[in-house]
Amino acid sequence: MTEYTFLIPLLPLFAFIMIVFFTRWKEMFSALLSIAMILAAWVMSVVILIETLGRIDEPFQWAYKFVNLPNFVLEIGTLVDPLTAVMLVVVTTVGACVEIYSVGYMHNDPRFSRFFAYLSLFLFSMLGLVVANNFFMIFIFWELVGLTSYLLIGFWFEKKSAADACKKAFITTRVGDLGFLVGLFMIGIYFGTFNYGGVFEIAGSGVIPAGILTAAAIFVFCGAVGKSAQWPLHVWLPDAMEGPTPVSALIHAATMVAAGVYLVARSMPLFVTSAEASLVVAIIGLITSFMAASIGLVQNDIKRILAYSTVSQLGYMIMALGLYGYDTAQGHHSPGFYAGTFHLMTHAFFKGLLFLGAGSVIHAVHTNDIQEMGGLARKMKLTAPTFMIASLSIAGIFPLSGFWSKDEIVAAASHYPIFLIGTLAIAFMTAFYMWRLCFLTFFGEPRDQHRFDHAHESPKNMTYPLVFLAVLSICAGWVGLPWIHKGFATFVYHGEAYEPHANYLLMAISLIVGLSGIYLAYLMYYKKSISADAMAEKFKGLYKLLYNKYYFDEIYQKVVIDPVMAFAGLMWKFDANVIDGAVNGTGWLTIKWSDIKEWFDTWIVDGAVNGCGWVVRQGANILRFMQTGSMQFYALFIAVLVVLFGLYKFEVKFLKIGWPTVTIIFILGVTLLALLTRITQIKFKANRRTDGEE
Amino acid sequence: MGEPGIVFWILSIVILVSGFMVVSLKNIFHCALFLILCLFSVAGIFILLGAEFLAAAQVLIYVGAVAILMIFAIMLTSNLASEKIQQSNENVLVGFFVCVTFAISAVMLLAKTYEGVWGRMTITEPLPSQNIATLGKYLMTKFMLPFEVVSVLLLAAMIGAIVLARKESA
Amino acid sequence: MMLPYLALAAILFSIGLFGVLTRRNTIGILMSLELMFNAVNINFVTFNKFIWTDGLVGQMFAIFIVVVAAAEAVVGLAIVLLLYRNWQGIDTDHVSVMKW
Amino acid sequence: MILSSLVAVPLLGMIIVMFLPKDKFNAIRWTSLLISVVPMVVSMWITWDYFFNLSGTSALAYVEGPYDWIPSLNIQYYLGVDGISVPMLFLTGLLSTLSLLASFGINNRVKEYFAFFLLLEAGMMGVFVALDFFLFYVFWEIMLVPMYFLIGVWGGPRKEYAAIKFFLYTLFGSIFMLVAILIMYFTSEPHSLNMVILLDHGPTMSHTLQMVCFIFFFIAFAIKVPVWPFHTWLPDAHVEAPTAVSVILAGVLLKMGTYAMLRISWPMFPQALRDLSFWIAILGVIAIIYGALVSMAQKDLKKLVAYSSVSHMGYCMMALAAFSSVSAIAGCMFQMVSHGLITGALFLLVGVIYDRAHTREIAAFGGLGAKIPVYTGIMVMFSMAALGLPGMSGFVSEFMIFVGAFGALNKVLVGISVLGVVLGATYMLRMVQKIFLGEFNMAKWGGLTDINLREIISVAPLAVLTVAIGVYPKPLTELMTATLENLVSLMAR
Repeated sequence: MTEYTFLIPLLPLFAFIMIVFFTRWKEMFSALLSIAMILAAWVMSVVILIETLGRIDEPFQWAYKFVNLPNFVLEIGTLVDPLTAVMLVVVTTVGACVEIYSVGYMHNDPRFSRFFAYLSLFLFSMLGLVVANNFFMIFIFWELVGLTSYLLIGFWFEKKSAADACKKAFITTRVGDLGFLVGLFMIGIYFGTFNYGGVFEIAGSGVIPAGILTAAAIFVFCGAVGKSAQWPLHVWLPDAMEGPTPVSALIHAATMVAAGVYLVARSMPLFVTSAEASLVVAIIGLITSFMAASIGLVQNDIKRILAYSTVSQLGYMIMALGLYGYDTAQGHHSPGFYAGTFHLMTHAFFKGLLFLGAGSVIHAVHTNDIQEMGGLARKMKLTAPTFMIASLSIAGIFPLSGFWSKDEIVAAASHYPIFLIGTLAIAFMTAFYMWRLCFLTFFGEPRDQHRFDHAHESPKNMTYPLVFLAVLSICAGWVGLPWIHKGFATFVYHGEAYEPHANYLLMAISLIVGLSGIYLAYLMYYKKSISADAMAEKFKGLYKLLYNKYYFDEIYQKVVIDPVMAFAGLMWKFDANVIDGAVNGTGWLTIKWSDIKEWFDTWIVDGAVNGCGWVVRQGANILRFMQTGSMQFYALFIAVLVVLFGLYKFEVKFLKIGWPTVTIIFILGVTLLALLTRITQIKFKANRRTDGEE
Repeated sequence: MGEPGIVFWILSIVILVSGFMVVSLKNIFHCALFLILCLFSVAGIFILLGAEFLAAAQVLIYVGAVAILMIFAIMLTSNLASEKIQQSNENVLVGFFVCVTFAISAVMLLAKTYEGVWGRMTITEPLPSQNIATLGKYLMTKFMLPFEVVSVLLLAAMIGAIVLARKESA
Repeated sequence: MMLPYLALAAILFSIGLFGVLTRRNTIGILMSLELMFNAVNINFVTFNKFIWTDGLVGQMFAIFIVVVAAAEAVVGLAIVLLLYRNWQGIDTDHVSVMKW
Repeated sequence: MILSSLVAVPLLGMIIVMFLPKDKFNAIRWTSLLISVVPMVVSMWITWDYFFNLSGTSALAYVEGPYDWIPSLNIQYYLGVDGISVPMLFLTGLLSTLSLLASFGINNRVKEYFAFFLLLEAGMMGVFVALDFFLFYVFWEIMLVPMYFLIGVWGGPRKEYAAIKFFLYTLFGSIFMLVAILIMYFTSEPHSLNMVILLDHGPTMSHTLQMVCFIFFFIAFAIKVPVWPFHTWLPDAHVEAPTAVSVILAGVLLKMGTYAMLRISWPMFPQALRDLSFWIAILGVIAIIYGALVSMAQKDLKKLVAYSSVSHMGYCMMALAAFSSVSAIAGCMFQMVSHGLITGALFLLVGVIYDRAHTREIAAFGGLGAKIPVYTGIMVMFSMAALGLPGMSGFVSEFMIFVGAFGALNKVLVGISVLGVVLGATYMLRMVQKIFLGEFNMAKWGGLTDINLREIISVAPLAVLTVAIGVYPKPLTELMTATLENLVSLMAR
C-alpha cells in the first residue's frame, strides 16, 4: 500500500474536481462524495501506518522529475516514514470527522457544495504537504494550503470581517513564506538539491559553512512561523475564526497550523546542525506560547479563546522541537522531538474536538460570546461532556492524552530554568482559561435566557464525530506511555530513538499545575468566591493589554500596513508625477523646443526660402512680360533657341566669321529687333483697338 | 541621278514665291489660292523624285481637300478676307530675322553635311520603277500597324471635327 | 545630287515658320503649317530617293504625314469655326487666355 | 514555407477582410476569426513537431533562406525558429485568436478594426521568426501602426494621448535599435544583417562599441518590455486600449522586448552584458517592488493589472540579468509564457466586467462573489495565478527565476526582490476583496449577469494552459532546454 501513497492526496482532489465541475448542483451527493474520498484516504493512511510500523528505518521514497534542467531539478515525490504516516492518519482522521460534522453544521448554507469542494481541496493540499519528499514540493502544497485557508476563511465573504480576515491570513502567512522561499533558494543554491534525504545528508556532512546552515534553517523556520501563527506573525489566526467553525477545527487547529510544526520536525536534521537556529526556534516558541496563553485568559469569544489556545499550544511544540535541536546540536539527548511531534498528534485530536464542540455550542446559541452563554450542560448532553474531556486533556490532566505529551515537553524544558518556568506557567494559564471557558459556557445560570431557551443539542452527524474524537483525546496519548517499550518515541524519532523514562516528579508537578489552574477557574467562575471583575479592575493595565492582544494588530497597522500603503501611494504619485512627468516633460520640452524651432524655421530657414521666393518673384515680375499668352510668341522663342542651338552645335560659319561671333550677332539682332518691336508696339495696339470697335 | 533639271528650278521658284505669298499676303483668300499653287508645285517635285503615288496623293488630299476646306473655312468665317485688317503680329521683325537666319544656317549646314557625309554615300539599289505597287504591298504588310493606326486617327479627327463644329444643341 | 532639294525644303520650312510666327489669322497659321509639313515631306522623299531606297520608308512616312496633316487640318479648322462662333473673330490675340 | 505562412496568412486575411462589405459585421468577425485560426493551428503544429522531433538540439528549425532580398545591401529573407521562439509563436497564435473572439463586441468601424488586428498579428509573428535584422526591424515597426490605430480609434476616453504616447515612445526606442543595427552592419565584414552571422561578429567588436550597441539595443527593448523607468506608456496604453488590444499588448508585445534581448543583445554582446548585468538586475528588482507598490495604490482595476505587468516583467529582467544560470533564463521564458497567459486572461476578465458595469473602479464594486460566482471563481483563480500560487504557471517561473538569480546575482538584491511575492499577494487580494468579497450592493449591481459562454471560451484555454504548465512544466522545459543551454554558453563567451 505504501507504494500508492501518492493516491492519498489525489482522492480528495478527485472529489474537488468532481464537485466543482459536475456535481455542484447535487449538494448531498457532493458532500457524500467528499466524505467517501476522505474515508478512503483514511483507510489507506491507517494501512500505511501499520505497514510503516514494520519498516521504521526504511523510509519509502518515490519521485518524479517535475522540472529537469541542467543543474536544476525539481521533483514531485512521496516520502513515507513514521512521521509522515502519523501525520497522514491525524489529518485524515480529523478531516473525516470534520467533513461528517460539516454536513450538519453547514446545513442550509447556499454554498454547501462549494464548502465541501474547498474542504476536499484543502485536504488534498494538506495531504500533499505531508507526503512530500522534498522542500520544493512541500512549498507548493504549503501555498495551496494557504489558498484553501484563504478561501475557507472568506467562505462567508459577505461579512466584511471575514473578507478582511482571509486577506490578512493569506498575506501574513505569505510574509512567512517569503522567508521560507529564501530558505529554499539557499538550499537550492548551496545544497544543489531539494530532496530531504539529499539536503540532510549534505547538512550533516559538514560541507556547508555553519553560517549558511544557520541562515537556511532560520529562513525555513520563517515559513513555520507564518503558517503556525508564531509570534510575530500570529495575528492572523484569531481573525481566521471568521470562517465556519468546522474550518477552524480542521485547518486552524488540527492540521494546517500544525504544518509549521511538521516542517520544523521534518527539517530537524537541518536544525540540529545549528544550535543558534534551534535556540531561535525555541525562544520564538516560548514567547508565542506565553503571549498567546496570556491573551487567552481574558478573551470572551469562544473561538478566539480556542484560537489563542492553539497558538499557545503550537508555540509549545515549536519550543520543544527547538530545544531538541539545541540539545542535539550540543550533543545532549533530549525528548523534545518526540515530545513535539507527540503533542502535535494529541493536540490535533483534542483541539479538533474543542472546535467542533464550540461549533456545536455556537450552532445551538448562535453567538460566540461566552458571556452570553451559561448552563448549557443541561441542554447539551453530549457536547458538554466531550468538550470537558478535551478541556481536561489540554489542561494536562492524568490520564488523558494531553497529559502524556505535555509532560514530555516539560521534561524537554527541564534543563533550562527559564523554559521550565515558562512551560509550567503556560500550562497553568492553559488550564485556567480552558476551564474558565467551560465554566462560563456549560455551568452556572444562563446569562441570556432567550438564547438558552432556544439552545438544543446538535444532530447526530455532528455529535458522533465529537464522541469519536473524545475517545481519541482520551486514548491517543496512551501510545506514548513512558512505560511501554515500543511506544511513540521509538516510532517517530530523529537520529536515534529516544527511550522515554517516567519522571514522576515532573509528572506530579505538571499535574498539580494543571489542577491548580482548573481550581482557580472554578473559584472565579463557578463558585465566584474570587471576583473576576475585581481582578480585572485590580490589574487594569495588564487586563487592557491582554484584552487588546498586546496591541499587535494596532502596532502592525501603524508600523507596517499604513507605511506600506502610504509608500505605495507615494510611489504611485511618484510614478504619475515624476516618471510619467519626466516622460510628459520630455514631450513638453520637445514641443517647446519645436516652438523655438518653429520661430527659427519661420524667420530664418523659411525666411531664406521665402527670400529665394521673393527674389524669384521679383525676377518673375520682370519675366512675366514675356508671358504674353500668345502661342506665337512662345513659338518664336522656341525658334530662336533652336537657331541658337543649331549655331552652337554645328559651329555654323557665315562668311568666315566664327560661330561664336555669329551667335553673338544673332542674339544682338534678336534683342535689337525685339526692342524695336516694343517701341513700335503702340501702333499694333492702336490697330487692335480699331478691331475691337468693329 | 544627275543634276536636277530645269523643271526642278522652275518648280522651286514657284514653290518659294508662292510660299512667301502665302505667309505675307494680306488677303487671306489670296493666301489660300497661293497655297494651292505651292502644294501643286510640291507635287511636281515629288514626281521628279520618283514618288508618283505621293504626288497624286498630294494633289488629291492637299489641293483637292485641305485647301478647299480652308477656302470654305475662310468663307464661313465672314469678314476676314478684307485687306484692311492687320494680318501679321508684333513678331514680324524678329520672326523674319530668325527665319532668315534659320534658312541660311540650315542651307549651309546641309551643304556642309552633304560634303562630309551624304555625298560619299552610295545607293544600294535604285528606286523601283513600279513603286506604287510596292507601296501598296508595304502598306498592307510591313506598315500594317501604322496604317491602321493612322486610319483610326483620321476617324477620330473626323468625329472630333464634327463634335467641335456642330452647333450646341441646348 | 540632292542638295538643291534639301535646300528647297529648308527654305520652304523657314517660310512656313515665318508664317506660323507672324500670322494673326488662325487660318493663316494653319496654312503656314501646311507649308512646313510639305517641306518635311520633300526632305523625306529626297532621302528616300538618294540615300535609302529600301522599303520606300521615306515615301511611306510622307504618306503618313500627309494623312496626319489632313487630320490636323480638319480638327484645326473645326476649332477655328468654334473660335469664330464664340469670339466673332479668329485672331490669335483673342485666344491669349494663357496669359498669366 | 511554414514560417512564411505564419506571417502571410494574417496579411492575406487583412486584404480579404478589407474587401468584405463594410456593414456585414458578422461576416467580418467570423472571417477574421477563421483566418486567425490558421496561424494558431500552424503555430501549434510547430510547437508539437518541434517538441517531438527537434527539441533535442539548439539548431534553428524550419529555416527559410537566407534568400537574397536586397542583394546590394546584403539584406536577406531569413526565417527560422528555435526553442525560445516556438513558445512565443504558440502564445501569439493563441492569444490573437482569443482576442479576436473577445473583440466581437466591437461595433464601431468593425472592418478596419479587424483588418488592423490581422496586420498586428502578422507583425508579431514576423518578429518572432525573423532572423535578419532588416526583416526584424520591419516587423517590429509594422506592428506600431495597427497598434496606434487600435488604441487611438477604439480606445477609452484618453485614447489619443495614450496612442501617441505609445507610438512615440516605442519609436524613440526603435531609433536606438536602428543605430545599433547600423553599427553592427557597418562594422561587420562583409556587411551583413544576418543575425546568425552577427552572433559571431558581436563579441569581436571593440569593447566600447559593444557597450554602445548593447545599451542602444537595451533602450529599444527595455521600452518595449517595459523596464522601469521606461514603463509609463504601459498603464496609459493598457487602460485606454480596448480589451482585446490590452490582451495582445500584455500577452505578446511586452514579450517581444525580452525575447529580443534573449535573441539579440544578450548573446551578441556578452562582455557588455557581464559589465552591466548588475545594473540590469537592479532595474529588474526596482520594477518588481515598485510595480507592485504602485499597483497597490491603484483605484482602476485595469490600471492595477497593468502595473502588475510592470512588476511581473521585472522578474523577467532579473532573470535575464542572471544570464549565467540556465534555470533563471528558463524561468524568464516561463515567466514570459505564463505572464502572457495570466495577464492576458486578467485583461479579458476586466473587459468582461467593464462591458457589464461600464466602470473599472475597484471601489465601485463589492460582494460580487455572491451575484456572479462563475466569474468570481475564474477571476480569483487568475489572481491567484498572478500572485504566484503553486499549481499555476506563475509559481514555476518565479521559483525558477529566484533560484537561478539567487545563485547568480547579489543575494541581498534577490532577497529584496522576494518581497515582491508578498506585495503581489497584497495587491491582488486587496483587489479580490474589494470587488468580490464583502457586502453586495443589490440596488446598484442587481442587474449584473454572469460571464457568458463566448467569454468563457475565450478564457478557458488560458486557464487550462496556466494550470497545465503549473502542474506539468516538463514539456515546456524540454522544449527549450537545448536552446537555452546553447544561449547560456553563448552569453558566457
